[in-house]
Amino acid sequence: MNQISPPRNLYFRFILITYLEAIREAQAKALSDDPRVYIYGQDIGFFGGAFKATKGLAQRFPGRVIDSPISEDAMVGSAIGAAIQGMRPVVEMQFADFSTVGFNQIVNQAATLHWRTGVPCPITVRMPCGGTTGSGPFHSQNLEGIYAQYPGLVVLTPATVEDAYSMLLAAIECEDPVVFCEHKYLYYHLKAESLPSEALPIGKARIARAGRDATVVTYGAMLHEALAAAEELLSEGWQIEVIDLRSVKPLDTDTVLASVARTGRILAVSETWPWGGVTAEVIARVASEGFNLLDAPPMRLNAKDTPVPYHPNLWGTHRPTAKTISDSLRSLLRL
Amino acid sequence: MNQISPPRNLYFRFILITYLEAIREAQAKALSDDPRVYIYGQDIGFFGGAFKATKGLAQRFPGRVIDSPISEDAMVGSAIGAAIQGMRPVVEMQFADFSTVGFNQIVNQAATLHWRTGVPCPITVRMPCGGTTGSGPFHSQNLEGIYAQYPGLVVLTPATVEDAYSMLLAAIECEDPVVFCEHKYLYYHLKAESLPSEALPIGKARIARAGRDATVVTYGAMLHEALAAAEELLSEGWQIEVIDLRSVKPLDTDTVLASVARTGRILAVSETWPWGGVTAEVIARVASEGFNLLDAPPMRLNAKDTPVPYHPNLWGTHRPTAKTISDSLRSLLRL
Amino acid sequence: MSFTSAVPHPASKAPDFSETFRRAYRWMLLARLAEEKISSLFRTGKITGGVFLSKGQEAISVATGIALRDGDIFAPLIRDQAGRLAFGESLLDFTLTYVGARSGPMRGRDGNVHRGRPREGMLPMISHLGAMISVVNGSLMAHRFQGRRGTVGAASIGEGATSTGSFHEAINQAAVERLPLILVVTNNQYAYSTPNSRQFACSDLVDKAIGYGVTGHSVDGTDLAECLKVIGGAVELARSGAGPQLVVASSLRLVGHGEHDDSHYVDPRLKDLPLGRDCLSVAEATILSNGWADAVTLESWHKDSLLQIEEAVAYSIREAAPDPSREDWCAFATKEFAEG
Amino acid sequence: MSFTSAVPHPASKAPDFSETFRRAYRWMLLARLAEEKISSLFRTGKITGGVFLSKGQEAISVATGIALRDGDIFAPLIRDQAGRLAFGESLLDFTLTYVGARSGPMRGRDGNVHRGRPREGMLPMISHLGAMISVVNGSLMAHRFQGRRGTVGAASIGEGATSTGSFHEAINQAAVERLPLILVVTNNQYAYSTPNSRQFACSDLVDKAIGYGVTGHSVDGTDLAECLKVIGGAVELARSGAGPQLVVASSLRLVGHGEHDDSHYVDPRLKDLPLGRDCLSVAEATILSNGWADAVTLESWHKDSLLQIEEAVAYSIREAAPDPSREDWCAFATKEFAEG
Ligand SMILES: Cc1ncc(C[n+]2csc(CCOP(=O)(O)OP(=O)(O)O)c2C)c(N)n1
Ligand SMILES: Cc1ncc(C[n+]2csc(CCOP(=O)(O)OP(=O)(O)O)c2C)c(N)n1
Ligand SMILES: [Mg+2]
Ligand SMILES: [Mg+2]
Repeated sequence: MNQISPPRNLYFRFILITYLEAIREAQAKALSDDPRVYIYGQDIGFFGGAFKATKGLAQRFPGRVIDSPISEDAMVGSAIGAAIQGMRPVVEMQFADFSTVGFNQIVNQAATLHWRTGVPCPITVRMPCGGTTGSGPFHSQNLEGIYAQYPGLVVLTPATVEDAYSMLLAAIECEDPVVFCEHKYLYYHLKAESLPSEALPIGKARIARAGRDATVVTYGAMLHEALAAAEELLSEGWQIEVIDLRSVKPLDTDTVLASVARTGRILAVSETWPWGGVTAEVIARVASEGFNLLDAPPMRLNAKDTPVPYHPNLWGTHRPTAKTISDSLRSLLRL
Repeated sequence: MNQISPPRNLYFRFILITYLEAIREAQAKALSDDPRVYIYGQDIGFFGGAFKATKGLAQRFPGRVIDSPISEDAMVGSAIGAAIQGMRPVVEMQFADFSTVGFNQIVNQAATLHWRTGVPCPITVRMPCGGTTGSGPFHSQNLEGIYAQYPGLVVLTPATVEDAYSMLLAAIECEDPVVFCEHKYLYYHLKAESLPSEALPIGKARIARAGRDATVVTYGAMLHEALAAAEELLSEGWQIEVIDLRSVKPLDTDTVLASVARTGRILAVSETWPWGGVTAEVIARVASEGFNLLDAPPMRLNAKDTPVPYHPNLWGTHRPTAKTISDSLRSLLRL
Repeated sequence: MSFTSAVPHPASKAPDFSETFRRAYRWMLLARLAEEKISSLFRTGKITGGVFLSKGQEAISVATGIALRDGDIFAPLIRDQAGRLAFGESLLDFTLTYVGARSGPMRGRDGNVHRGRPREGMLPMISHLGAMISVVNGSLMAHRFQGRRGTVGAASIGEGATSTGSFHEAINQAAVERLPLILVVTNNQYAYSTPNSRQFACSDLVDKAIGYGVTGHSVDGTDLAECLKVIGGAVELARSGAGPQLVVASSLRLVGHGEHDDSHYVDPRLKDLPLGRDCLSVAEATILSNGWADAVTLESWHKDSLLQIEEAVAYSIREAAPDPSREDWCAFATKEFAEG
Repeated sequence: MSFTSAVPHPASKAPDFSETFRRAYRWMLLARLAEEKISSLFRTGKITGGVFLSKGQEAISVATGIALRDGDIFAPLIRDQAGRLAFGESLLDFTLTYVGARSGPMRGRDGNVHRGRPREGMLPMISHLGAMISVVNGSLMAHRFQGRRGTVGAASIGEGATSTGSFHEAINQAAVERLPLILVVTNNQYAYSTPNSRQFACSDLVDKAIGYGVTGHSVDGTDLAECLKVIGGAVELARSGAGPQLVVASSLRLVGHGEHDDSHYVDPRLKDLPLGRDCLSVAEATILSNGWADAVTLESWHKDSLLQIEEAVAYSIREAAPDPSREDWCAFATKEFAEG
């Protein structure tokens, strides 16, 4: 589907909407519903963005979808100023990996503004993140665990077409600065029949699959690997519960603990590096707040502790997959 | 003590060496022992640095202690190039907080070079970190939990005068890029009678105080709060073991697990923000690798989830202290 | 913003130059004396944290602040006390923040020069040099979206901050968007201890203007009359749609980098150069020689300023310090997001 | 570095211009044909990941690479195939990296244009634009510490990268340290889809030179003779101690940003301008008109290049792909640091 379908079409059952189109539609809706919204980033105007996430929007909303120079620091800094003056800026990083050069404005200017002054900083920084084959060390990173450490930042990691749409709308409405981690691997792989009219609020996790033998807690592209693993283990007689965190900051500890209370076992899975990050935070919370719910040691599965490799052979081993997740689950269930 | 004491003086029992002087002496030793070493940073030359960590060195080692422009990205980038060409650069950030504008060169250029090309990147980035009264949100940060997430970076957090000296020498000798988190609060507060001639290697933790009832795992300035808390609890009949991690990446899980095997209880303490970071990693490792050693839920104590406050009243509550650590220990021991 | 009462409000009709000059001088005087007061409080241990003074830069700063109007944006830096007052910051914001009072604009959460009132156009600086300029750009982009015409934004930095990537990205962004940005660079010869020779290699920082496609202006920062004309002119150019204006003002930092610093590293010969003059004395001389006020009047302004300062300080030190138990310790504007 | 055999080694005595021109042309030809080969492999799905071609920029790139010597530093970017070859990168490094062979310099860990041999002075670019320039600076600082005289370092970037803070910090750093840096900016009119009008507002990027206090040069990037003179001259200036040299070369990107991109956004009128010429055809014409070689010779060079390319590709595709089980999965040089 190459052009934007006018919203009504989206509800025709025969049109499938991708995760990427959901992000485009969410921006289209925000632009048409809220005059405070504008989008700023490299190549997002006439060209429609490196991934076409803004295709057609510059034409539909003249002057509100703006090409920026290659200046990530100034891109974010200017969004902060505009937000203070009442706008709702959406900044597109061409790749999450490049946010490291806009890092300071995000973590020290946007994140601290409200706490320092009482004035909110409602900006949304869209970060196309995650691994895809052949993308290599600098076009594959997942930085949610970096940004989530900073007080004041909301960090969202949508794993479904529906969440890509509704969570982006929620991010733009949110009074706080949001790091929106949209996963490139899901851009074309995921399709849905329609876009939702309502959704869970920011900060609520979702039980993506119910089960009673063990809980997998994950987010982003790994949700789908985890669901495949759960399916595989079903054939072995195991019922695996899979939780989609949706938001890693705030993190929905209650939903996770309630699940562990039922299953007694937890595996936290992320696509990124093993030191710290989401899996460490999840396991640390469960271990300290839900220790007595655990029938077995909690487990973690992350990517390997190297940059993301370019070659598909290496990449396929670097990140967790349905196979390594089901292997981990088997040993977790044996414990 | 304002001038550098020639090394031999350092061994006179009546001269006390501060943590800051240990850092200066380590740099002096590295400069005199190794012609590949040079130091680069803002105001570090004739002026001797914002904290005087290089006082006198420019005079003693002409042309090797160099004032840089206010360009953190270029400071780190140039160090990487010099390291490739066989030098051993030491970069001083004026405050750790400002490393966010040199961030990309550290996490994407220095950290990945060896893995990508097989050529090591032996640079040391000195980061004066941590809270001191009245320093506020942008002169107090602890970023070890941010840098430790990136593959390829060694992250050191010396907590004693001896470690400030020997670990900085080890950092400069190390083939890998090192983020050296020297704690500003300890600069003047800590004194030792002499500098060590040998030390534990990078990656080994140290039992700072032996005990049998509970283990506190911490690092940096919090070590001293933890030791004070342990002392306080002794008067209540509790023997608390205190582990100084020294290095947060690599992280010495074995020493931590061995201690927990003895005590059955663990409290991880950090001075920084609660989401993720060192305490999450420590607790997640202990929970997954040492689950059966635990007699009680593991505990964490971190700073509050806001920027570091300026006012002493707020700052004193934002970070853990001996008092809040002993309170946490009491509840841990009750569990 | 609400002005302090010290100085008569600008007449609605364009004020004549001597009137503007007098107002500017009085803000400079108030700033100088207020900073001297804070400095003495610092020396007696009554101020926690850093104290950064403007001495020698009041003329540049005031000329910037006084050229701005309600609705404009101002991003002051660490040596902008005079400009802050002229833009409309109350003396109480200054004293309450330095003592860390809960009732100050930063509520003790942030201190000294980090104060601001974003909604009123006064941006609260973060420490990272160069980082505020793009925030001004964005504010001006917002005004453009909102159809608010005629507003401008001024950002103040030192020559050292021109070495930051943020400075470069921001001025280029302003040029590409043709924003009404006035970027005032005060070249006070040092960045902390670092002399210009270690900071940049061009013969004059104003030579950067052409490389960005913006208008460049140079001004003697010790001469208030010049500052009012040049910076005022740059602001008018920006207001009239001429795009970004880069103003490079020369001066000498007549104090330490902060009050903890004796600045022994400053080359004494610089003090004898014209740029080593104290802009306050120069302004005073201008007033007297032009007969814009007599010695008696100056004396009364001096007294009046001291009174206001005493009042502000006396009030501020009685104000309550922040109380940790009354803090919500939540960095989010959306309180439901608070954890633990 | 070891040169491929295709082109005669530079004579130890200074080669005359026609000889240099012929060598340069042959590297350009080899680069063009090698890239066309990779492009066709990409279109038949034999290359994973991105493919970025130099078409239209070979003259600028080769003039940079050929002016460098052993011991010099080169930080090529995504459109520097010709310069890489001229500097001494073997064609196998190119083909092995594009197919991701384990035996290539990047061992399948990184791909396509991200290859390099740091110890031999060929820096492996990271993606973040502008980030390599300060790495060249540091290499040159090292040479100064080590007393290695007469070496220079060249960094290549596009006009879009001039908007990055890294570019600014690095060129200023080079100027302050007066390093023998040659910074070659290829203004090919677009940064991905972004035209210059959205990237910068100065009338000519070379106007940035004065603001940094470095020497500026402009050159028609479609004319190899000009490129050899101007870039070669800049390199000699840097070598002789004249400090950093900023070269701005104009050209047009004659391919997509990457092979995935049809560049429909390119203004067709640009193709008719002189800067829209294909530098390879221009160079060929120069050779023929000057009688530096005849059509038969050109034809033989063409054949010879194709042979080398076939050989390199045939060899490379037979090479083993990386094997995850043979990887140590450790990012540290100090292997004891590896965890779990
Ligand atoms: C990115 C960054 N690096 C370092 C610092 C530390 N620092 C604070 S002020 C200062 C010197 C600033 O000099 P200049 O810009 O000339 O302003 P001046 O103090 O002379 O008014 C430095 C290096 C900082 N605040 N931000
Ligand atoms: C800091 C950063 N931001 C964004 C990108 C994504 N990106 C890759 S190439 C490119 C365009 C580069 O244009 P230019 O510098 O003119 O070089 P050209 O492609 O024209 O040779 C962009 C935006 C990047 N690599 N680095
Ligand atoms: Mg200065
Ligand atoms: Mg270009």
